[in-house]
Amino acid sequence: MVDTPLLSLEGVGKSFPNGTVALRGARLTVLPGSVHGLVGANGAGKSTMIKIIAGAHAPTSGTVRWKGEEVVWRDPGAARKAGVATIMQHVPLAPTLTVLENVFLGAPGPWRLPRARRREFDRLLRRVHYEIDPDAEVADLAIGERQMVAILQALAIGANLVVMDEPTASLAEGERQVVFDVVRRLSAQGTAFLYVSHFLDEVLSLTDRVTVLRDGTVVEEGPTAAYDEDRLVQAIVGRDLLAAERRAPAPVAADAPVALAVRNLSSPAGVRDVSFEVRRGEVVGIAGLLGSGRSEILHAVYGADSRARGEVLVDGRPVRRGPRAAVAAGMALVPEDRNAQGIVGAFPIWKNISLPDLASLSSARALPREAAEAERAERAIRDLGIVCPGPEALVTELSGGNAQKVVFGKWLYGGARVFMLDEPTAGVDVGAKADILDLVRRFAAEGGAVLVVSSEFEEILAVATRVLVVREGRIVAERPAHETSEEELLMLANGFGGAHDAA
Amino acid sequence: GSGGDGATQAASEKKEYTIGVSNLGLSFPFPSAISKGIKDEAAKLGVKITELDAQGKADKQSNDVQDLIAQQPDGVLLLPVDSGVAQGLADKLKASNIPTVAVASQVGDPKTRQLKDVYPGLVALVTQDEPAAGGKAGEIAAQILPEGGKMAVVEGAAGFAEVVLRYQDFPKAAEAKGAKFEVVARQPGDWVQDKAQSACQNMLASNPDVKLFYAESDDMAVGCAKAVKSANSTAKIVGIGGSKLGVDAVTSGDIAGTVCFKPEDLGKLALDTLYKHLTGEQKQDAAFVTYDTPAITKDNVADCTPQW
Amino acid sequence: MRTMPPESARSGARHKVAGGKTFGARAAAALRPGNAGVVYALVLIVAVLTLLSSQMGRPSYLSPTNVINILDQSSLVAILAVFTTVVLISGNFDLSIASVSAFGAAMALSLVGSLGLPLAMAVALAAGLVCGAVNGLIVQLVGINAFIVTLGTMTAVRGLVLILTDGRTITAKDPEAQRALIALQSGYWTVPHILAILGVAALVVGAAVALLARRTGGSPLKGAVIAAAGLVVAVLDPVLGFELRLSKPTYYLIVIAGVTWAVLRYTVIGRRLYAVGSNAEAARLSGINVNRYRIGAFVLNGLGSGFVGVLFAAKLLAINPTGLQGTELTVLAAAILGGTSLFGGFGSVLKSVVGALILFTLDNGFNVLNLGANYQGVIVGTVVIVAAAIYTIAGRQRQVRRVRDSGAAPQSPEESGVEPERQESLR
Amino acid sequence: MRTMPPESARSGARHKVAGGKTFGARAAAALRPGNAGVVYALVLIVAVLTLLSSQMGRPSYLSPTNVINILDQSSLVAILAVFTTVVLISGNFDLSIASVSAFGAAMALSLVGSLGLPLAMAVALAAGLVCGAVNGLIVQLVGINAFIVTLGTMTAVRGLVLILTDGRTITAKDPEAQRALIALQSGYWTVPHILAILGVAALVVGAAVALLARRTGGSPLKGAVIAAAGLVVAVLDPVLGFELRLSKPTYYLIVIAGVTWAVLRYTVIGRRLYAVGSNAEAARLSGINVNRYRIGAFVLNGLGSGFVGVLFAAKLLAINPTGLQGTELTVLAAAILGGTSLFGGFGSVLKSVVGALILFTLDNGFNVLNLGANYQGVIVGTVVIVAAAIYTIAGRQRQVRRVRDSGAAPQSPEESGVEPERQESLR
Ligand SMILES: Nc1ncnc2c1ncn2[C@@H]1O[C@H](COP(=O)(O)OP(=O)(O)OP(=O)(O)O)[C@@H](O)[C@H]1O
Ligand SMILES: Nc1ncnc2c1ncn2[C@@H]1O[C@H](COP(=O)(O)OP(=O)(O)OP(=O)(O)O)[C@@H](O)[C@H]1O
Ligand SMILES: [Mg+2]
Ligand SMILES: [Mg+2]
Repeated sequence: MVDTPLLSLEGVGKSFPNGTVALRGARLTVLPGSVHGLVGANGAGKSTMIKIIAGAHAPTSGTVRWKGEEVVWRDPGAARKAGVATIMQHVPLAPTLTVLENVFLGAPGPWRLPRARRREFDRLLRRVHYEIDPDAEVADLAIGERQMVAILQALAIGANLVVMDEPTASLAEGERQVVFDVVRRLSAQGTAFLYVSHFLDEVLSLTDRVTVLRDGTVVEEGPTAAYDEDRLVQAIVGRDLLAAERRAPAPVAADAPVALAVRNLSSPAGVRDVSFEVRRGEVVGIAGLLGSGRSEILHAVYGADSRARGEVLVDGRPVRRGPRAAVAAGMALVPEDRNAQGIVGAFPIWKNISLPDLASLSSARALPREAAEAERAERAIRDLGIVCPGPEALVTELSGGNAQKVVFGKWLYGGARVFMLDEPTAGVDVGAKADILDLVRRFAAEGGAVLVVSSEFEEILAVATRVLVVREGRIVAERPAHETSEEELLMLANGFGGAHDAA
Repeated sequence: GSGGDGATQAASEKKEYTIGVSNLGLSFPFPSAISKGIKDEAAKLGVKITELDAQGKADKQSNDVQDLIAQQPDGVLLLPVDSGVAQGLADKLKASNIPTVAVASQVGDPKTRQLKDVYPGLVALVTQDEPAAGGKAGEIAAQILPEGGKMAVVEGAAGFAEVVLRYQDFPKAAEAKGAKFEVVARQPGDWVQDKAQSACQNMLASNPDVKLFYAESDDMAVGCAKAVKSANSTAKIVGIGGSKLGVDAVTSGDIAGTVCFKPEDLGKLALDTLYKHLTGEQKQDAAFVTYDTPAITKDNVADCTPQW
Repeated sequence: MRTMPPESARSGARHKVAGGKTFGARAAAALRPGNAGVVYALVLIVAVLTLLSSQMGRPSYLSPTNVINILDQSSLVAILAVFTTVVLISGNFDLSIASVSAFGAAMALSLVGSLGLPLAMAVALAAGLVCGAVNGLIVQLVGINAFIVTLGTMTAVRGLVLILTDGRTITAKDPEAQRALIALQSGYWTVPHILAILGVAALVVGAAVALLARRTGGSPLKGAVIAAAGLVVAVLDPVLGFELRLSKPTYYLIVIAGVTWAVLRYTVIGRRLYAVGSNAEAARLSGINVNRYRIGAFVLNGLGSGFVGVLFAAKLLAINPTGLQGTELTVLAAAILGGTSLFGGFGSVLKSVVGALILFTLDNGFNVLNLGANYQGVIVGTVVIVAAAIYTIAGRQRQVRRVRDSGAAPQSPEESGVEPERQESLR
Repeated sequence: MRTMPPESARSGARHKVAGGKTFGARAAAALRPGNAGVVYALVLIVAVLTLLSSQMGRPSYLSPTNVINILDQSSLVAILAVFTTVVLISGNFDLSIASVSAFGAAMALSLVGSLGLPLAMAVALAAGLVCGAVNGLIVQLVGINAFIVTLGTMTAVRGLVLILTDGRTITAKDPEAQRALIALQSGYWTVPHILAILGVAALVVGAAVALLARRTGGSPLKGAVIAAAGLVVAVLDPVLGFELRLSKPTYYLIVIAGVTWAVLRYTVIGRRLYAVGSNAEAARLSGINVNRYRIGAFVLNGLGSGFVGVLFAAKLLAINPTGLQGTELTVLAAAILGGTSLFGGFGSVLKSVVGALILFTLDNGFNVLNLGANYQGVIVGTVVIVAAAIYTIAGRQRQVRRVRDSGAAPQSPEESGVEPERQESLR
């Protein structure tokens, strides 16, 4: 029995109505009780493969075998019933229902909320060492918390195979660890996992076997032990990557002009009396736990939160509140929830990219010059390596990481001087992540000021010159990047130590 | 007229007339019954009818008239949705030299134009005399409540000319017969039974001592009767219109009386008027043509065969 | 500021924490203006009308007769609003209800003489069901926008009514049939000693809850409170001696709204319906048959419209081709006043009933106060907007308060689930 | 089964740029059933009506008079549909247009005698503007659902009409005023030698396009084609000698729809409006003032409704308190038939105009065919649904076909790869 794979895909192909061919003769074998890694660049076809496994897409060709038998899932319910639980990349939850109800969304039984479910939920939380209000409405949760709800939902049904599509992309360290623990514990008990991630260290430490997808085909497959990070990167991007690793920049000269000054900023959304400055050429990282208020600080600075009070100056000039004024003053925001806040789904790539800077791409600032827009879009596609059929592709048809690059591309060419990046590399593949971090450094080198929020402390340390640690909406510590470590940042974010240097 | 065979033979010798009808709304029972009267008569006379339905919308009627003019009928029967709008339509028809008879509602602003002062250019206005019918309802009221008393009015939907016309002569007529009514409430029943039932229920709740309800249509009178019954009130109800519902209710004693309108006769009369004008049998110019609308109570209910 | 779901979308549940809020706290949450805004709006309107009517020397506005009247007058529209709320929750939209009701009424009236009431009623219900199924199948399986489909069926079914009635009023002529229809709808049922009944019911329920709680190791407090309240009410009965006297349609409404509410609130069908409306894709991925629930909602709405049509037929004993025209907008207004979202996934049938009550209370108030017809439109329109504004704004203040509350009590690391030892093991 | 944006979403621009599709390919794309479905539906309906009317021995359906009449009859509703489309694109909803139009008409009619037409018209437009602004401010700043707000203003403004008219018809009594009103709306303008005019216009535009393209280094082919077509048409004029004879409202419609289309299609305003409707939060964070665009759409709609109200006043020379009631549903039906999304971000004003033409073609067809009133409702309802179904399904098939066409041209990662040298040139 151990020899029959739990799940196997053979010669699976998938093409989309818009003409994209996402998978070509792909194969995959997941053994019972194993943790199987699936990696690949943005747009390689990972999510598409997972949707086929989950019964959400029908493959255009090829076969799927489940426990040795060929299956055709009629709908996702059929896959669930058979024992495949899937956490999709774009966390599909019902926003108007509570956490508890979302976790047991497909649960059978005649009653909506039996007491037993509540107890089951408590047991589940205890099992995974996580805490969340079961009666909170999902619409009110931050994106990371939603991700956790989706994970709980998949765990709750007690499946033979749990498929996770970038479960940790929007999680902070604490939650990430929760996920690792769960995967380890359950796989020890016999549950198999298919694990997609752009964090190669996760893949290396967590998985037994790994499959590498490139451009819709499987390029490599083997035991994880046979790989190290470099080999994996090589397999994913098909070339050697210049060290994306830590290259902590030196601190900026103290007399560099202040590009962004924030004074006594507070907002009802949870920002409490925040003051800081960012000099030209500086990359300031903001570290903190999930829900600590990092995103809220960026929104308050940007003026997107109209209830925020305080002073924001760019190049010494006060900025009126509101995103319009912020954009005019040269600020740019890459928000964390790209679907809800970053992209206009109905627009093709080129219209998305030109949106913030449309006036300057227009004759008389009123009539958009489509040729110039298209040119800019093509430039962004080249510069950022966006995988797409062309600038006319709708952003909703892009893979997650490529959509993120489009959001990034919106601000690249419009003369922004203060960049505020909220999880800019969430869901971005290793190659592109290195490119984006390079870009960030270059903004700074060319005299821009950058504020980066990231749940990956490693990433913050790799790119930032200085780190602000946020807790409960306050800046509780400040560290030059080259003098601190991930461990210290984590302690500070959790409220330990560093009492002597309150901001 | 002559027998069916004779008419067809006559038609083959004479010109076959095509007459356009712009009806205000064929899904409303009253105009629908007028339409039936017109069609029955047309079959007898051998006249071809092109009937358009304005669905109760003045703007659609304006389009319908445009379409009629494009088809160049020999004459038009116009059942106005709105008297004011109809003025412009009558002008257009006249400009196209199409003889036109207005049916059921007057043409021209009722505020400034008397009912019998027919809009120039029309062949005739064929209608019941609404104010006079209201007066007849007043007489019924005086007859059943000679000493008068408190009274409530259930009006039609706000904005219809009939709301004013059907009330206007009611008090005068009642007073002429010696009964003086004091109006303590006036609320819209929007011409429908249901809303009228609610309105009467509510007016009774605030004025339990109302003696008389005057409902501006039989449907509303019937609804009002239900409210009166369920509130155990002794109030009397007078309607207007002579519809099937109304006449049944008079027979059963639910409402005290109504005024008998005869839409089918009206339709027949209208077509005859136009036909005679066209054949030259009786040329008319801005004539006012009407028919008798008798007051109906339980005593003479047999005199009114409901036509709608 | 992240994209907020509509205010109304943030219902009661979210104030409870994992610890399990007490019964009292939950009740208090349900009574907050942000949650129960439509109820407060109704209370406000009634208060104003009561004041005005006493000032104008009219009989008491809140007299039993008048209250019974308002309930009676609003019951049919409120029943329609209940079913429409179900369709809205499922994420669709139905403009055809008034036409379908008129069709049902026309069917019932034209058949009751020959077939008798039960069969005629069955045919009317079947007609409603078919209309609902047609809506549902076209919307879900062909995938056309519900607005345009139900606008189409609204017109088409109205056309059927016209054909069936041939442009005239249909009445139930047969006296036997008339009597049957009247019995269905007209008159009042009186429940004597309503306090005693409610009290005893509460006592029983309370005892059951307490016993259950003890068995499952929970606190029996909640059950005890319910039982005690029941006892007090029951004891008061001989003193107060209330009796409940309501029209038959009011009872129909109570039963329909009660059952629908309970199904939505307590059964898995309810959860799935909300899920389907809230995020159809998420529901589908969880193995819920989205089409079945959405088509089911349409079918239920059609059936309900057919039933209301029969009640209308019984109430009026006649229907004309334009009967009930425009009622769909009143019904939708009631549901939306009740806080139901037009985007699906959110709404409460009970609040929709309250929304209907608001609209009919206004009409009733105008009649009682004898306000001129010319001014009613302006007042209704203004009141509708103000009522919606009141609880939109109330809801928003609640939110701001919530942030301040949580700000005052920051979480300690222990509470937030990351224990110090575990931290060591973090990468 | 992921929720697809309506077909119309995929209109215009996407086949153009970067890939450098040719002019012809673009035209072909615009003519696909999935994009131009509503146009095909109209053509089909006209074809059926023409066939039927010739078979029934009625006057030719496509006679110039009848075509001119249909255009005239639909023009006012089509103008309303244009502005409503703008509101729908912005992500809102307006039920109050018919009431506002009636209000504008009542204003114009009651003031034209004393103030003269220009001033009365200005007042009517201002009234419309205020109504639109009230809608917009309440919806955007208080944050109440647009459906309930505009249902409220629909009722309230209708109430104002009632007060203004005191429940009666208002007419323009003053003969001078009447003449002015008639001049505004009634009658036809004839444009002689329409082919010559169009041809010369195309020649000029084509030349300009070609010159511009050469200056920017593009291919002048497209301009040359346009210019050549213009030349051919102009040369044909003396032979064919068409003249364009349309009613004044038709010209108003052409100008309004044309200008609105051009603004939406070619200006920054249009682009931003679509962005606001499609994803308000993303638009806001991109520096677009969402409230300004959404309120602006309401204000424009109010203004447009006021203008149409004046045209109605001029057309009917009278307005009664219930005038135009229910027109809002016709207008919305036109817009949605034209493929405009109820959820914002998609829609084309030209297709909405075609949607209006479909509805009025049906009405006119019934009149010309003298079809019994009883059957019209059923037919209209069915046709509306079938029309919507035709192009929903056509759009779906087109998509499938495209896959087959292009499935064979996958991109390799090398092509799209990030080349190090290129990155240097960023910013
Ligand atoms: N619904 C869709 N319609 C059209 N094309 C699609 C659709 N979904 C995905 N694609 C395309 O299929 C390809 C593979 O996408 P997929 O989402 O599987 O990538 P991925 O490997 O998960 O990437 P990421 O790491 O960015 O999530 C991409 O080129 C994407 O643009
Ligand atoms: N729309 C909202 N309504 C209510 N509370 C909110 C809302 N958005 C965020 N919060 C709360 O505000 C706090 C700060 O959230 P924020 O998103 O700024 O955190 P963060 O540090 O950026 O975390 P994340 O990693 O999730 O982005 C959290 O407790 C969050 O739950
Ligand atoms: Mg993916
Ligand atoms: Mg965040």
